[in-house]
This record gives sequence, C-alpha cells and structure tokens, in this order.
Amino acid sequence: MSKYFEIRWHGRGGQGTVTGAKSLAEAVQGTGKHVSAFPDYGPERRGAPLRAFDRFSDEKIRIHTPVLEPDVVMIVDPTLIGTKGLLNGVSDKTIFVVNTEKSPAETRKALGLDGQTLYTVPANSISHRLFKREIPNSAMMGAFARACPDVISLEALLEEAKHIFSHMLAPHLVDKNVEAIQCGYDEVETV
Amino acid sequence: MPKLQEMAKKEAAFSSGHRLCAGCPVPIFTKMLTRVTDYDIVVGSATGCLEVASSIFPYSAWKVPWIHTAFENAAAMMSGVETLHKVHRRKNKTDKKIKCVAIGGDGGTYDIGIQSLSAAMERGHDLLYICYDNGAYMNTGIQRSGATPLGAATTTTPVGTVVAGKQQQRKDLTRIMIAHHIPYVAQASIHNPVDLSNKIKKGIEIDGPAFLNILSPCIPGWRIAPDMAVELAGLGAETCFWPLYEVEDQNFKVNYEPKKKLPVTDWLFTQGRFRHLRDAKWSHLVQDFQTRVDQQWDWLLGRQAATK
Amino acid sequence: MKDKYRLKKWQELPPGGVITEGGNAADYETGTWRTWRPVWEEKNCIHCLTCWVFCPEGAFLLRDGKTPSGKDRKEIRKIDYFYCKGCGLCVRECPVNKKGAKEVIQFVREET
Amino acid sequence: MPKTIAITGNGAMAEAMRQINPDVVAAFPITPSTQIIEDFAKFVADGKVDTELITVESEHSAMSACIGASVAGGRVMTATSSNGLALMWEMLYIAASMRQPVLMTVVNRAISAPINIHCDHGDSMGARDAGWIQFYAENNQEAYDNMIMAPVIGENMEVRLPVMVCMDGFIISHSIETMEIEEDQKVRDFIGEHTALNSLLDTDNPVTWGALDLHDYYIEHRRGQQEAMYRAKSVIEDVSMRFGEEFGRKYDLFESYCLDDADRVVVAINSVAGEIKEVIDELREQGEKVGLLKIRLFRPFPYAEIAQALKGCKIVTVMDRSTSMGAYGPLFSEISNALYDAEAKPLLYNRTYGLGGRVMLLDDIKDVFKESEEYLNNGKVEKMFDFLNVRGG
Repeated sequence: MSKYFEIRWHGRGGQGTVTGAKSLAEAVQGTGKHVSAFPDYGPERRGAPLRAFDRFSDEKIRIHTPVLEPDVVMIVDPTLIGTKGLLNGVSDKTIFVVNTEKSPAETRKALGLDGQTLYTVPANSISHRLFKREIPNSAMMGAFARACPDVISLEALLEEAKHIFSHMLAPHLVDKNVEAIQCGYDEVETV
Repeated sequence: MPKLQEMAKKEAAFSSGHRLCAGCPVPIFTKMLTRVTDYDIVVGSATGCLEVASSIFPYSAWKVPWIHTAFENAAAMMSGVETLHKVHRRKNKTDKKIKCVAIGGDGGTYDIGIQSLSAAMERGHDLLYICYDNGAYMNTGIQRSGATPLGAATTTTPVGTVVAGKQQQRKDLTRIMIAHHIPYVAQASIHNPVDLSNKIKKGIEIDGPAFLNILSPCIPGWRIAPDMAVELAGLGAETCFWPLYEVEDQNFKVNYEPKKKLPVTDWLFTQGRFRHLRDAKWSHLVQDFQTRVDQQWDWLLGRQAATK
Repeated sequence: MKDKYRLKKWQELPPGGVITEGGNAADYETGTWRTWRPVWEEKNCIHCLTCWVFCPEGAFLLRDGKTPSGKDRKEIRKIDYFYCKGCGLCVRECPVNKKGAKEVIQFVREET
Repeated sequence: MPKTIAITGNGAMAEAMRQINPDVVAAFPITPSTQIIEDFAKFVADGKVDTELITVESEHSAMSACIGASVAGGRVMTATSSNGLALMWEMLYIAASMRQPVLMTVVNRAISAPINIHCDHGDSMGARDAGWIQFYAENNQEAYDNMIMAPVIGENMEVRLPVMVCMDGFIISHSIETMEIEEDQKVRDFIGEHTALNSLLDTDNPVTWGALDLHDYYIEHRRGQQEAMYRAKSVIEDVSMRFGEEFGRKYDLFESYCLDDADRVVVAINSVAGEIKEVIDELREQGEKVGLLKIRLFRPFPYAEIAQALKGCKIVTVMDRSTSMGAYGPLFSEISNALYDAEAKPLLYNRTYGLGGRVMLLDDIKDVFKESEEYLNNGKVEKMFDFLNVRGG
C-alpha cells in the first residue's frame, strides 16, 4: 500500500471521467491537501474505455506513476462492469463506487467482489433528471464523499465544487451540478 | 515624367555599393520604396540574391531598418514585426505609422515561402509582400522554380537531346494571391517606373495585406547582356507574357494593353535560356507557351470587362 | 575609413551580427567591377531622369536645376564612378540615345 | 501571498505567460502543448493580457514571427512540442544567433517516427546545440518558476539569448498537481520591463539584422555567442538566488538530493526525479547510501559544478530519456565530459528509459539501484549502455 490515498477511475471517452478525477482533486486540494490527478492518455476517442487517477496526501506528492493499488475504484459507466482490469491491484480494503441502477448485491456479484466495501449510485438517472443527458461526474463525486468522508466531507465538497464549477460552467449549471453532488450523496446505497 | 521628378526629391531606401550583378534591375524598385511614400518603412527579405548582395557584413545597402532570417519565412517574420508595431501603437509607445514590406524572389515566394505568405495574407497583416520574379533560383546558380517558364534552360532543367529545358508551365502566383481576396494584388515590371512606383505606393499605403509581383530579368539566368534587363521586361509586357494589372478589392484593371500584342517568340528568342526553342524540333513547346499566354491574357481582359 | 572597416575582434562586435549603420554599403567601391564606362555628355541631356531611375547602382548624381521654362527640377549632375559597374543600361535606355541623332551617354572601353 | 492551487503543467505555464504578459505570442497547436496556447488565447479573448496573439500556420512560422517581433523590440513567447520543435529547428538557431531573448515552453514529447504523442526528451535534446538556454523541470511548480525566471535571464544585457523551459508531456503537462502561483504584481515586479536592443522599429536609427557573414566574420560572431552562454551561467545563479529571496523557492544550477555522502548516484532529468527521490527515501531508510543529481540547466551545461557535486561518489548511473543514435545519450555524454578531469573517477554508465512515454514504476527505479549496487560490488560496469524496460532486453 502506498503512503498516498489513491483512486482509479474507469470510464469511457466523452463522459467526463478525466474532468471528474480532476475536479475531485481540485476539491480535495481546496481542503488543504496535496493532490495530483491525471489520465491515461491514448488516441482513444469518444466511447473507448479509459482510466484516470487521483492521488491525495498531506505531504508533497512526488510520483507520477499510474495508480496500481487503488484505495478507491470509481466505475463511472455501468457497461464497463465485466470488462477487464477493474479489479487489478485491489485489496480487501479497496472501496468501490459504482454508477449503476442495480442493487449493491447484484453489482457485487457482477463485479466478482469478495469482502470489499461497495457503494452504488444511480448517477445516470440523477444526471438525466437534472441535465436531460448523461453526465454522471457530479453525482459520482457526491457518492465519493459518502464513501470516503475522511477524505472530503459533503459540506467541503459542495463548497469547493461551487468554486471549481464557477470557473468552468454557466451559473445555472453550477447550481445544477452542486445539486447533482447532493443527489449522488443522498442516493448512495450500500450493503 | 513628373513622377520621376517627385521621386527624385526623396532619399532612396537602398544605397550604392551593393553587390548585385552589373545590370541587375532589382535596385530599381528597392530604391523606390522610400521615394513613393511618406510612411516610415521596415523591410524584411527572404534569402535570395537581393538579401545576399545587399547585406555582406559589415556593409548594408539598406537605409531603412531591414531584417533577414531565412528563405521560406519572410511573410511570417514580417507578420511578427508588423504585430509588434500594432502593440506599440495600441500601448501608445509610438505615434509613428510604420509600414512593413517583405521582399522575396520567386524561389522564396512561389515555392518554399508560399505557405507562410499565404497564411500571413489570410491573417490580414498590414504588410506589402513584393516578389521579384526572375524565373528561377538565381542566387544559387539558376535552378528551376515554380516560376520558371516552360522550355527555359536552367541547371536543373538542362537542354538535352530528349528533353528541352523545363517541361512544365509556370504557376500563376498572382492569381493565387487574388484568390486570397486581400485588398490589393498587382503585377508590375521594372521597365515601367511610373506604373511600378504607383503600385508600390498603393501596396505600402493600403490598409491590410497587399501583394505585388514584379518581373525582374536576370542577367546570368536569362543569359542576356548586362544592359538588356529593361528591354526584356518591356517585351514581357508587349507579348503579354507579363501583363501589367492590378486587382483592388477584386476589381480588375489592366494597366497596359499593347496596341499590337507581339508573339512570345519576340521575348523568348532574345534570351539565351530559350535559344534551343528555335529548333523546329521543339516548336510544340513554343506553341504551348503561346497558348498559355493567350489564355491568360484573354482571362484577364475578361475579368476586367466583368468588373467594370 | 580604413579603421572603420578593419577586421574586428569578436569582443568589438555588437550582439547578433547586427549592422548598426544603415546604408554603409555606400563606403564600398563597386566601380572596380567596370570594364566599360558610360560617359555622360551634358550638352545633349534633356534631364528626363530615365538613366537615374534605372541605374541599379544609384550612380547618377543629381543637382537642383530649372526647366527651360524656369520651373524647379532635379537634373543629372554626373556619374559617380566609385559605384558604376558599367552595365550599360543607361546607355541603352537613354531616350535621346534611342532616337539615334545625338548621344547623351557614350559607352567606352575602360583603358588598361 | 501566493495562491495554492491544483493545476495542470500546461495550465501553470499559461498562468506564467499571463503574468509575464508578453507583447506578442505566435504559436501553432501541437499535442501535448496545445492547452498552453488555448488557455492563453482565452486570456487574450478576456482582455486579461495586452498581448497580440498570432495564430500562425506552422511552428516554423511561429518561431519566424517570434523572431520578427523580438527584433522589432518586443517580449515574445511561444510553446511547442516534438515535431513542432523539429519544424522550428532552423529558426531556433537563428533566434539564438541573432541573440533574441524569445521565451518558449517545450512540452517534451517523442519525435516521429513512429508517431507517438507521449513523453521523452528527443525533441529538446535534439535542439540542445541550437544556442538556447535550456531549463528542465520535475513538476509544474518548477516549470512555472523557471518560466518566471526566464525573461530575467534571457533579456539580461550580458546574455541576450532565447530560453527554452522544458517539462514532461502528459506526465506534467496534463496532470493536476498542487502548486503555488505567485501574485501577478510581484511576478511582474520581479521580471521588470523589457528593454529592446537595436530595434527594427526604430526607423530613425535604421539597423540591418541578419546580414550575410562570410569567412571573415562568422566565427567571431559565433565566438561572441558562446561567450553569452558562458556568462549566462552566473546570471542564472544570480537570478535564481533573487527568486529564492523573493518567493522562497531555492534553485541551483542542478538539484542535489541526498548527494553529500552518496556512494551510488543517479543523474536524471525531469519528472522521473520524483520517482527516484521516493525510492531513495526508501533505500536510505534501509541504510543504502544512494542519491540523485537532477539536471535543471542543460544549456549552458554546468560541468565544473557537477564534477564537484559528484566528487566522492563511487558509481554514477546516467538516465537518458532520449537517444543519440549511434552514440551514448546526450546527458551521459555531458556527465562523462564533466567527470573527465575528476581525480577519483566514479564508475559511470548510461541507461536509456521512458522513450515514447514508457512508464518507469517505482520497482523499475529500485532495479536501477540494484544494478548499480551489483556493479559497485563487482568493481566494474558490465554494460556501459543499455535500455531499461524494453522487451527482449
């Protein structure tokens, strides 16, 4: 286990997974931690499976290597369940946060998990409800705060997100995304 | 010629003591740059005869600020100069209105420099680009360029037993520049100083990009006597090989229409580089040459009629 | 003049190979290139400035003068042989020469 | 007060450019440096800088326009990567020889072919003889800091040379990292006003730039240029010291990490230094006397200072992230030159790694130290030159 807190995101090109990893890092940085966030870059375009990484620490982060033994695995697209590599390097302590409409029990089975903690969140439904399209990032961030309150509390996340989104988005979308974080947090299920 | 009298009152942009060939007509237009306008000007040159012969360290023939960096980039380089002037004007660091002029030969303009030229014109810099077209890479010893006319003997298109000089027609760069829809495009020639000076003046003073293509015979490259440049340039216009015209905001104006258009052979056969074309064996090349010139002239008169 | 163009040490050169004196090529003699010499005859000259505008060397020097009707004009003063490369363009293009009756500019071999 | 933010390397360089607020930026987009120019274009669009942005059609024209604007008397900047830098090659030399303090970020990326968008140093190492001052950076903070220092160094009247600030493509350029951005005004005060030298726009004093030198002058001009590089070293030391006093981050010509008592030293450039430090900490805990010499300044190369720093170590592994085909790596050659006069020469060898973005994991770094331990124990170097992490050995 690394001395850093490490997250591996699994998503598809065009879903905003990389932005999600970066936004989460920015939010955590806002709480005073050192952070890094970076994707696996390739020529893949919209739709191709991709990975992104976060690394958080109380001290300066010097390494740039991909996350091999994640503390958290974030699965942004439910259709990735069953694809290769999701379980690489995971331990008993690894936490899974999965965007799915299915129950935690079903998801655990589909992923083939043993004793790991699993949180599910219907991020796509939340996104459709709020944005009329599929941008699950913000809901996933909310779910992360539910899963790892020691890393960032919901309050801190909401506060930081307002700030971060205001640099990226139109004002009404800032509010919607903050709402999506709250919904993601609220609608998490676990077993 | 009152125009010459006016010009004679002003200092030339280009000094004596340069090392161009005896009889090279290029200084005819470089001297004019400051004589036709009251603007301050800054000149940038592409690599070529003019650049080399005017700036042999520690001597410079340029009485105006001048820069050379490379062969293919005169327009890009001068777009940097022009942009900085724009910044200075915006920040009130100067109240001067300086005009930028880029100069390249046909090698540096038709060929290796066309990308940077095209882009600088498209970006709309306030810049006059002058091409002096002598029809080959003369600086390096007469190698063919995209401006070399059909049939011309150069060191890379020599006359042999089965091939007689350049096998392709020249490209029409002036027309390519017209297609950029810039405010001013013109063709001039060194034999007509009044027309030439008018065009340089317009090109410098107009707001935005301008392109001027000047026919400039080359003593060694055309294989002509050192006193023949003006006469040969004049024949270029009389045969309509090199029509004098200008296009202002897509309005075409032919500046000189010969009373009787001379056959191209009058121009070709006074130059050593076409001497071989007198052989009946290559008469089809001469015919093709004439056909292209006729088509080009007809097109031009047609454009003029259409925009009148 | 001699010292100005002596070969300098690297420490004496301004950075970047810049030449800080515009137009100093005028200090360079190109008249040595000449094998034929144009000789200007003032008496036949109409001061049309054709030779002046075409001369690639700027070798035709001017002076202030008057037209026959008394208007100010620039006139040919002389040929500067420090620069004249002897190309003969002035001889060929002189409109008086072209008419053939009189000669303003003669072309003669340089003496050896 | 500086602002602590999480930002990509590209974003940090765009911030540096915004703070420098150059007169002209001429640039052409190329991965992975594109975002720098995109961000900067937004600054222009929002009126946050006074800069004129020339969106040229190629990197060759980018550098040509930069030179034109610089000779005209402006402070100019650009950014590029890989083949873009290669396309600039001709103009890089011209910028340097004309002594124009153009500033450029190079986001390091492998050179084609095969085409590859990921990090190695083949681009900037290929330009190492162009006459540019070259800085390298481990992370976004160092890249930003180097860029803030760059105009002060390049525009110094004793120097007047272009400055290239390099950082690793994707690894740094596209990663968010925590760093400190200094206050705009403080940065601008540190940098000061640009002073033009023999400006082309001074039409009252017309100068000729880019004249033809023949055999009577070319070598004298080159000699003067070399002198400017020599002088740059002490200017860089001064400016780095001033920067440290002003902003609290201290930079030397290179970084010594656990070097004082180290027997086994790795010499490396850019982001991999982070991984190496991490491994050194671990090995030091186990009592291994290992250290790192991280290159910051590659041109001018601080030979004497590096020789002094490596004095006393027993074995040196030089890690090159680029190749000089048919020769040792560029960094190795310099380290080898630096050590030529050393009294007690350490064992010395060269490893090439990371070409085209091949990842070096912490275990790979550990292997590097394992190998140097074996060599040191055997008292000789088995393989002078080798590739790391390559299939087939």
